[in-house]
Amino acid sequence: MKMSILAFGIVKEIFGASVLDIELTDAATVVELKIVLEQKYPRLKQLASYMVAVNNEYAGTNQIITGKDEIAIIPPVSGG
Amino acid sequence: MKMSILAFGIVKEIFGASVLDIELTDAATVVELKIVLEQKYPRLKQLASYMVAVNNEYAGTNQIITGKDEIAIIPPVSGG
Amino acid sequence: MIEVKISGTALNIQSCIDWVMSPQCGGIDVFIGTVRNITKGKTVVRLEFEAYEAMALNEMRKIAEEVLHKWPVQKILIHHRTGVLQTGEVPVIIAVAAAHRGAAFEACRYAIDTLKKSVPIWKKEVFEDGEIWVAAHP
Amino acid sequence: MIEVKISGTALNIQSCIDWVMSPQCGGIDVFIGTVRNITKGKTVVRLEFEAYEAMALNEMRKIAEEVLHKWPVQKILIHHRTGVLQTGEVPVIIAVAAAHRGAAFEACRYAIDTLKKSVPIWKKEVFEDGEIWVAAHP
Repeated sequence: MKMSILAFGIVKEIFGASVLDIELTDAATVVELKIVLEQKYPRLKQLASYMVAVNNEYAGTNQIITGKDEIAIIPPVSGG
Repeated sequence: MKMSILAFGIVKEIFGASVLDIELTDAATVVELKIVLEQKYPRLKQLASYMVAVNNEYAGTNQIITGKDEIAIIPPVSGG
Repeated sequence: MIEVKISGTALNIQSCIDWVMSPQCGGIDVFIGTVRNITKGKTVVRLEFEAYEAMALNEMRKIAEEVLHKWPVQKILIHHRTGVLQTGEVPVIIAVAAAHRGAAFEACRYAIDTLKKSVPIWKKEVFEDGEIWVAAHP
Repeated sequence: MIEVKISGTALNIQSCIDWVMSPQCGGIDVFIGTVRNITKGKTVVRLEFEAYEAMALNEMRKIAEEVLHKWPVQKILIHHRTGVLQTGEVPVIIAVAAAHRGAAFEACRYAIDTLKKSVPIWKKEVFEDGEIWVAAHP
């Protein structure tokens, strides 16, 4: 399935864009998405950590992603 | 010695005045002042507590009072 | 830096905050006391605050100095009202600025807790059917 | 009651405090973040804040709901800035009103601590000789 991944903060710089279009196997899990992204963008692995948000909620690694979901990559937050 | 004692809060009501003029033996201590006051104004003993201030500082019970000191009776504070 | 004040007229929250703000500080904690309309189930008509002003300023300054000694705090301001206050009005403002927020929170909490114990200011609560000097009796 | 907001323009401290004030509350604690001019010894030229806005509002609302659940608090407001901020400007305001001050202090502290951990907002520090996304790297 074709997914549009939202990027914020340093991840926007790593992707070189605020939205990344990628091809993902149907019903992929969050961890599978991370593997795909880290292969294409190894700099992700240098981050202190990063989370995946599915539909505005932090997602667990085994959560399944569907084509309708809004997916975002959340590098370490630093608000306040 | 003649002393003018400043009164605040409920003590003003007990004394019926914001300044009380009393006669005190020379070099009386704080505790002696309290005894004199409590004899004249037994309602002082019904307070949760009260302190004596000498020259804008809380005074210990054995502190000696001189004629030049500014003396105030401090009932339980309730600012804030 | 320290600022303490006792005022017979309304306290200005914004100017208190402006005073503590500084480019060295990342965190400001502000405590604002307000007059509640109900105390122990009874409707408060108004409050009256009275201060032994010279000594109260003295004790407020002591608290501020203690705060600067105990915590890495740049600025502390303590303002207290006197006179007649209506529901919703502000008897006290304490503002603390520090490089890091932990110190600001702890110092501000310490300052209001200590003020309520040691600063010679008295509050009379006036109800529809009477009045009481708060904390006077056991 | 809860109010959360993300704003591209300057936050208004006084109106935040006005919003939390209520005649039922005796104590208000307010945390105000400010942009420091120095971080780790380097001069900060400006900060840039970016938010994943829908999710950030979501997480801010969760914090506020948790606060109302955990403490006897009447009102909590969380406002956060985005965009470019200069030294001295205010990225965040959290205001908490409660009948008693202990709850206000604890809840306010909890809210800012949790915001810094969970709300998807990112801060870029811009120095004279470079820039850094805060906390991005170990």
